[in-house]
Amino acid sequence: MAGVPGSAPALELRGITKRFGDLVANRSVDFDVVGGEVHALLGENGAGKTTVMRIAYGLTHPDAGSVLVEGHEVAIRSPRDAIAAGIGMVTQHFSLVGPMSVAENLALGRASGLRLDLDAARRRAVHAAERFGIRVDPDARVADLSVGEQQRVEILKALARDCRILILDEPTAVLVPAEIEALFATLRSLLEEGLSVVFISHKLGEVRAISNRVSVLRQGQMIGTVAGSTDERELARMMVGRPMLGVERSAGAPAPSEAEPVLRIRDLRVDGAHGRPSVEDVSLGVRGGEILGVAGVSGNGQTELMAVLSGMRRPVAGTVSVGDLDLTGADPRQMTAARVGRIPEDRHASLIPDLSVAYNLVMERLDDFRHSGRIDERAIRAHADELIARFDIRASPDDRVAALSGGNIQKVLLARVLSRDPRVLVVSQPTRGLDVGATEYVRSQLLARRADGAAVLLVSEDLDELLALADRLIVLYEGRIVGEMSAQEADREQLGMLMAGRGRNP
Amino acid sequence: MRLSSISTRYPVSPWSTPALVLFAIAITFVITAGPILLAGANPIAAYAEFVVIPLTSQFTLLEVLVSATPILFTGAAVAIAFRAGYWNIGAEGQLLLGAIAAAGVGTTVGDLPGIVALPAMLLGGAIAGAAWALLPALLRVRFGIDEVVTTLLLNPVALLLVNGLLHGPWRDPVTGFPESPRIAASAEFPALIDRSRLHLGFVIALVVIATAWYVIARTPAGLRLRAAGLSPHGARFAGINVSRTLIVAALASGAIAGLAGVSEVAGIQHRLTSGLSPGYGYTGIVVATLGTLTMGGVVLAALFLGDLTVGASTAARSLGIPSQLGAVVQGVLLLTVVALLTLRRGNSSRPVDAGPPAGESAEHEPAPTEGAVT
Amino acid sequence: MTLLIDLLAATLRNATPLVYGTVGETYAERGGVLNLGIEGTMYAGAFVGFAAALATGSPLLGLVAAVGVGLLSGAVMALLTVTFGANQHVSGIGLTIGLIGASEFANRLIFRGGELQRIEPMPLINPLPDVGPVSAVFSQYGLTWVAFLLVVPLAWWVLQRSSFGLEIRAVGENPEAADAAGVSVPRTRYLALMIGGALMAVGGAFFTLALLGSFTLDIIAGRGWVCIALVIFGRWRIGRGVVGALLFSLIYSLQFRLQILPGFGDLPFELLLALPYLVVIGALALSGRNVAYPGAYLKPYRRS
Amino acid sequence: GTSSPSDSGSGKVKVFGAFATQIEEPWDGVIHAALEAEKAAGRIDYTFADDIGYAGDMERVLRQTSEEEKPDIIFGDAFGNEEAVRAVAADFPDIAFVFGSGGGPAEPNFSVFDNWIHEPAYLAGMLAGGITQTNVIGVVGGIPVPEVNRIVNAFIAGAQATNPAVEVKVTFINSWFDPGAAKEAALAQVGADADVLYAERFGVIEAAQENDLVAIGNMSDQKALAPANVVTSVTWNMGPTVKYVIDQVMAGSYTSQDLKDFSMVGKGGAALAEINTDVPGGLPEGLVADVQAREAEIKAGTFRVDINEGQPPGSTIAGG
Ligand SMILES: Nc1ncnc2c1ncn2[C@@H]1O[C@H](COP(=O)(O)OP(=O)(O)OP(=O)(O)O)[C@@H](O)[C@H]1O
Ligand SMILES: Nc1ncnc2c1ncn2[C@@H]1O[C@H](COP(=O)(O)OP(=O)(O)OP(=O)(O)O)[C@@H](O)[C@H]1O
Ligand SMILES: [Mg+2]
Ligand SMILES: [Mg+2]
Repeated sequence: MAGVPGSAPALELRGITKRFGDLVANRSVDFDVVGGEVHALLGENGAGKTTVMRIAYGLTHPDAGSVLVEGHEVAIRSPRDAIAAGIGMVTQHFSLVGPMSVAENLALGRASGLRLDLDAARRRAVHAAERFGIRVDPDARVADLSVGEQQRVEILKALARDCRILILDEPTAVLVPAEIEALFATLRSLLEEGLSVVFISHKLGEVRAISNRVSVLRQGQMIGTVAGSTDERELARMMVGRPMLGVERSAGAPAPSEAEPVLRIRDLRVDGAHGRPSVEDVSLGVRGGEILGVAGVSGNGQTELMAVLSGMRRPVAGTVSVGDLDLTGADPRQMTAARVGRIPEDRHASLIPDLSVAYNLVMERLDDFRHSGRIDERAIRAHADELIARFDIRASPDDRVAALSGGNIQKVLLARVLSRDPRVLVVSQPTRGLDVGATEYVRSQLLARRADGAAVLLVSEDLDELLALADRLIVLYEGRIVGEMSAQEADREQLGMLMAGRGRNP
Repeated sequence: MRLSSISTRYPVSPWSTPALVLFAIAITFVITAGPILLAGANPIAAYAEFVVIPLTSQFTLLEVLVSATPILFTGAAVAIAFRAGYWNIGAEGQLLLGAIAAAGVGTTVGDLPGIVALPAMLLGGAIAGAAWALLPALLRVRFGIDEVVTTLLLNPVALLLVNGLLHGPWRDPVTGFPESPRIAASAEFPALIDRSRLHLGFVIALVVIATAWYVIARTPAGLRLRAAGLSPHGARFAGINVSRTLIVAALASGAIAGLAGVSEVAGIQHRLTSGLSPGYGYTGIVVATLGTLTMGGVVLAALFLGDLTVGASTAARSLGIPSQLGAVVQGVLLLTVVALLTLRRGNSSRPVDAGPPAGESAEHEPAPTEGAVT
Repeated sequence: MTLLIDLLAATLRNATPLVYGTVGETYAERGGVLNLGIEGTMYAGAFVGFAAALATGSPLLGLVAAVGVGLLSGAVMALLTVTFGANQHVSGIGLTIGLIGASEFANRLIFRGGELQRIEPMPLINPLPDVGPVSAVFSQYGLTWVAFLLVVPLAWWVLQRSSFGLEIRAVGENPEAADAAGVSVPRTRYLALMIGGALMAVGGAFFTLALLGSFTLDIIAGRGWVCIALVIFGRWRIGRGVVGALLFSLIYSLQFRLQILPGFGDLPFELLLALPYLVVIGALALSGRNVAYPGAYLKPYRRS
Repeated sequence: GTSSPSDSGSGKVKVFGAFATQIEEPWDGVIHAALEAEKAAGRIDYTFADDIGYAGDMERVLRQTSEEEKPDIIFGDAFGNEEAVRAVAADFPDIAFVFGSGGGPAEPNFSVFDNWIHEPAYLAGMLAGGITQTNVIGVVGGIPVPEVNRIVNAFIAGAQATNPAVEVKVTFINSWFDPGAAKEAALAQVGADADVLYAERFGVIEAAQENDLVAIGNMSDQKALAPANVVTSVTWNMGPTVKYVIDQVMAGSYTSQDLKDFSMVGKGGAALAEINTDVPGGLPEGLVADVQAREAEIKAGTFRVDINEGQPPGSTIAGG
């Protein structure tokens, strides 16, 4: 254990309780982190990790409990107080102002006098970037940056404030391995200077790699604190209360390579911001019974590729077809009609969060639930009951989707898509932010579709996921396919190089 | 375990809407007592005049319904558009266009019987109102241009159109006053009750509202409209043609606002006048919001504002309070109600998304670049 | 030539209240709040400014009073939309109804419907040296000079170049982010709305204190709504909003002059009158899509 | 139909005012002022409702008042509410309805009046024609309705009588208020060389003052607004009308009639306000005498000012 024995922890939370209505998000949670250590916080989706740390940072107000910094109780009414107390936080959802430059984002809230010295802010950004080894362009508009770059800006923003306690809420969710390594390297050097880090993640490997101690939350309650070196199975058991199973593609039975692809994309080109193409010259085919994995750092054209395949965006050039059907420029309705199932990365935005689970489940096919001109409520309900049971959605048909946890929202989307028995499945980041149990479930469903003969295109930034599920992999870099390989022969290092734009597959 | 907590995730506050409205009325009375005292009147008596007295005689009760009639239409019109996420601030102009059409049809139908004249007028008014709503709707879905501005700016243009007609071709040849000639007798809405001003328009308004309720709550089209309003992106993703839904909602909204114009011309004025609407279109926004965008709420809110309208003029007259107090009370009441309505959902951190119109509805627009993290 | 000079002078003069209103509304909206209370705020500014000037004999004190009522109006709007998180459309319309009603109510109580009262209005001033007939363009009210030489550059500087302006823009774009960065979202929005309200009220007071020296009913006559349009026309940029105000004012001023030219009298001038509105709509249509709204436009913000 | 004040107990006539606009609007303001004067004189009990508007509320207010308050007389303006007012009047024959109206009286109880101030407008026109040095005069009016048109036409006729070469530019601002627009319309006329301005609406005198020109007020004596610039005003006085009707009702001899004459110069219902010779540029020799001579002729009935209710020539509609 790091830190000076006997001295007070850098940050200590005592008896934090937080209720949302009758839901107890945190139940008398105690937590502390000492100088120079990384203390990881683990837990399933909805366990209360984010909530407790938002309380420490003043973004949420607790119903009970206190926050101590260096042993002294401090009143944290707002992030301003937290910042003054030396606490910095990188929130799970970005807290950046999109239309503003990186420098402006860094200057925000650091007012000293009325004048805004943007040059100084720019210099500070460059200086901080050098000091922490995080490369960013201070004049870039945040909205134009990739998600990974935005994450770097977030971290820089917290570090540039010279905080002594840094809370990182799932900071690696959008980073590639190399970036994660860089982040860890930065953290390690800062730890030596006495920084304390609270690290929230679902990725057990990372947690073990960086943490001195690990605490586990389950349903708002602190289950226990163990050493950072604790075995992954043990950590998982603490989180879910049961041992974890591995879901993997059964190595056998890949689709016959001579079969005709079901989903075929030729010379696809999609325009991005600033008129330069986001996707260029992309051609690929996915056969029935095959999972084609798309690897790449976010912001390299995956979003646009998904948008085209979802029918949300029209390509500038190229063709998309399923079987004999030309789907170039098809809209969502035509895609669905062609039995293309779509599960995009932004699941909140792809549902109607303020409508019920039951309605969301039939939203793509309302006309099938029409009875003499009106909505057939009874049929919709029966349909919902059936899917809720079949896909293990923890909700009732009348719940608003907005009130569900991330994993259950993903299951709603999954149920809506899979219940229609799609012939092609396009999926992006299907398990991002999900807990172990939900991740397992989603992956097994994808494999089941593969077994049923569907053509699956799987976009993911999680290499483990791609290697576990895909039969074949392609790598996208700056909108182009820079590598293709079968999953068996893929090796991480080579993939990492390709994703970073180094080396081209012959 | 988690299931049980999910279904009651949103804390239900002890404040029901009626309790809040009553509380708002009480606060309004406290705030406006000062001005009433300044005007030398007794606040309690004034409030009785405002709210209670109109409900105590058959004559005033019917007048409350008369006052409610136009804002039943415009309230419903605005509510439908808002439900679809289309911020139609142009009900005023659409109403005027409906009135123009009603006068146009009503003065030309001549000897045709009412059974022909009335439907022709209603149809004409609805089409005219919808036509006036079309341009902003097209600009919105084609170019992503904010309909708040375009619909708002078309209101004065519609009034100028009315004035142009009344100062030009439609000026009453008999009086020379800028009013159109009278519409044919067969084109007038009959009174519902003898010797009262309550006319057919009131019933039509209720029928329109009942229909709107049915469509929104019970039909696939209504569900699509709601979905488009709640989450345009999610709706489009599910294959709903959001642009078309918006245009249809805008046209329906315009048509209903147009009917308000027909109702005023055929039921009250019997001619086109430039003063026939003292801002019914804007009041429609108030009605729709007080009614929380539901059709039942619209009915209640319109009746309540009708009550206040009748009450304000009674109070001004019998207590000698300046008539502008009515506006003060309406304004303050509106503000206290919207403020207190926010208490209904406890302190939920995810308020109803009243996001900007912008281009989300446009086909094939770029996906958002931020916030992709879960 | 004289027509042109006269027209330019009129354009600056008639743009003045629009400039105050547009800049004020820009502040509110950049902070994330659509303030439809502008029409009422301008009206109240006109009335209170006049009443105070009449009572004290000083238009300057009238102006101070107008600023006061504008600050108050902005604070009420903030109370509703920031503290309570109430619907912004309705709050604004309610504020407008209430403020116009209250102004007219007070007008009745104070003046009892008697003869129109008048104050000595602020004079026209021309600080520039006389350069012949063109000088007439620069013979303007002090409030016009202040608007173009002080308020517009200062408002632009504060919004784009000061840390306070950065905070306003941040709370209007992404209040979560601003909050997490230690910016008080409510405080910033209150200030933006109050500054905006003060400017709107000055725009209204321009009519009573400078242009007319008297208060009459309906004195704002919808110009607040025009400002709402101009803000969006200007895409929430102060400079572009001011250009919009000048353009609108140019057409507005032009039509008065065109129609008294011989031969124009028989045209249906409603058409010409509708022109400023149609031009704004047309310009919006031409400027095409991608109107970038402030990210948090119309959205209340509350921590959990 | 007749009514007598006996039932009101106090011996005073019970009068109600029903105004479509607020009483701050000059037209209704004149009626209200006359009734206030009678009230101050102790002859009537007077209450009123204003800002009733044109959207149908007039009928309710009148019915409700007639039913509940049972006034002896209701004064008001019927413009824009003509049908409703007449319908109510027909249902309450015992109440004297005396309304500003473009139509005729109706048996038994509906009397009409109007602001027949074309005569002083003619006289003001004579003054303006004589004063102008540029031979351009400006008139800014509200809305070209018959009431306004005939005033403006008479003004033009007067101007032409003293100055055959005069050009009169007429702008209507298309609103009863909006003094900002009225002033801008006047400034545009000044820009087109007008040096005398007739202010049918508020906002015009201010333009004259700012440019050191001559202005003519309307409706009431508006000299106080700009003492150095207002040469005179075309005034309307409802006193004679109101007094006549009250006397009739008191005497129990009220009948419906057109009260037009009581709003004309002959009976003191219209007048040219005192002429202010101390205006910029002064007045030409003999002009005042000419005007006063014509005024005497009008009073004596030997000169008739033509009534022309068509939209004035060369006029335009403008404003905000
Ligand atoms: N603002 C809120 N209102 C109501 N309930 C909330 C709110 N924020 C969080 N919750 C609930 O509190 C519980 C804890 O949520 P929290 O976000 O802290 O979980 P988490 O452990 O961070 O999950 P994840 O791994 O998905 O990020 C969840 O059940 C969530 O639904
Ligand atoms: N106002 C609210 N009322 C109820 N539950 C809420 C509220 N706000 C958030 N939640 C719940 O809190 C949890 C955490 O919210 P958050 O916005 O972080 O989404 P999330 O669960 O992390 O979603 P995702 O998995 O997509 O990242 C979710 O389960 C969400 O449904
Ligand atoms: Mg979390
Ligand atoms: Mg999450």
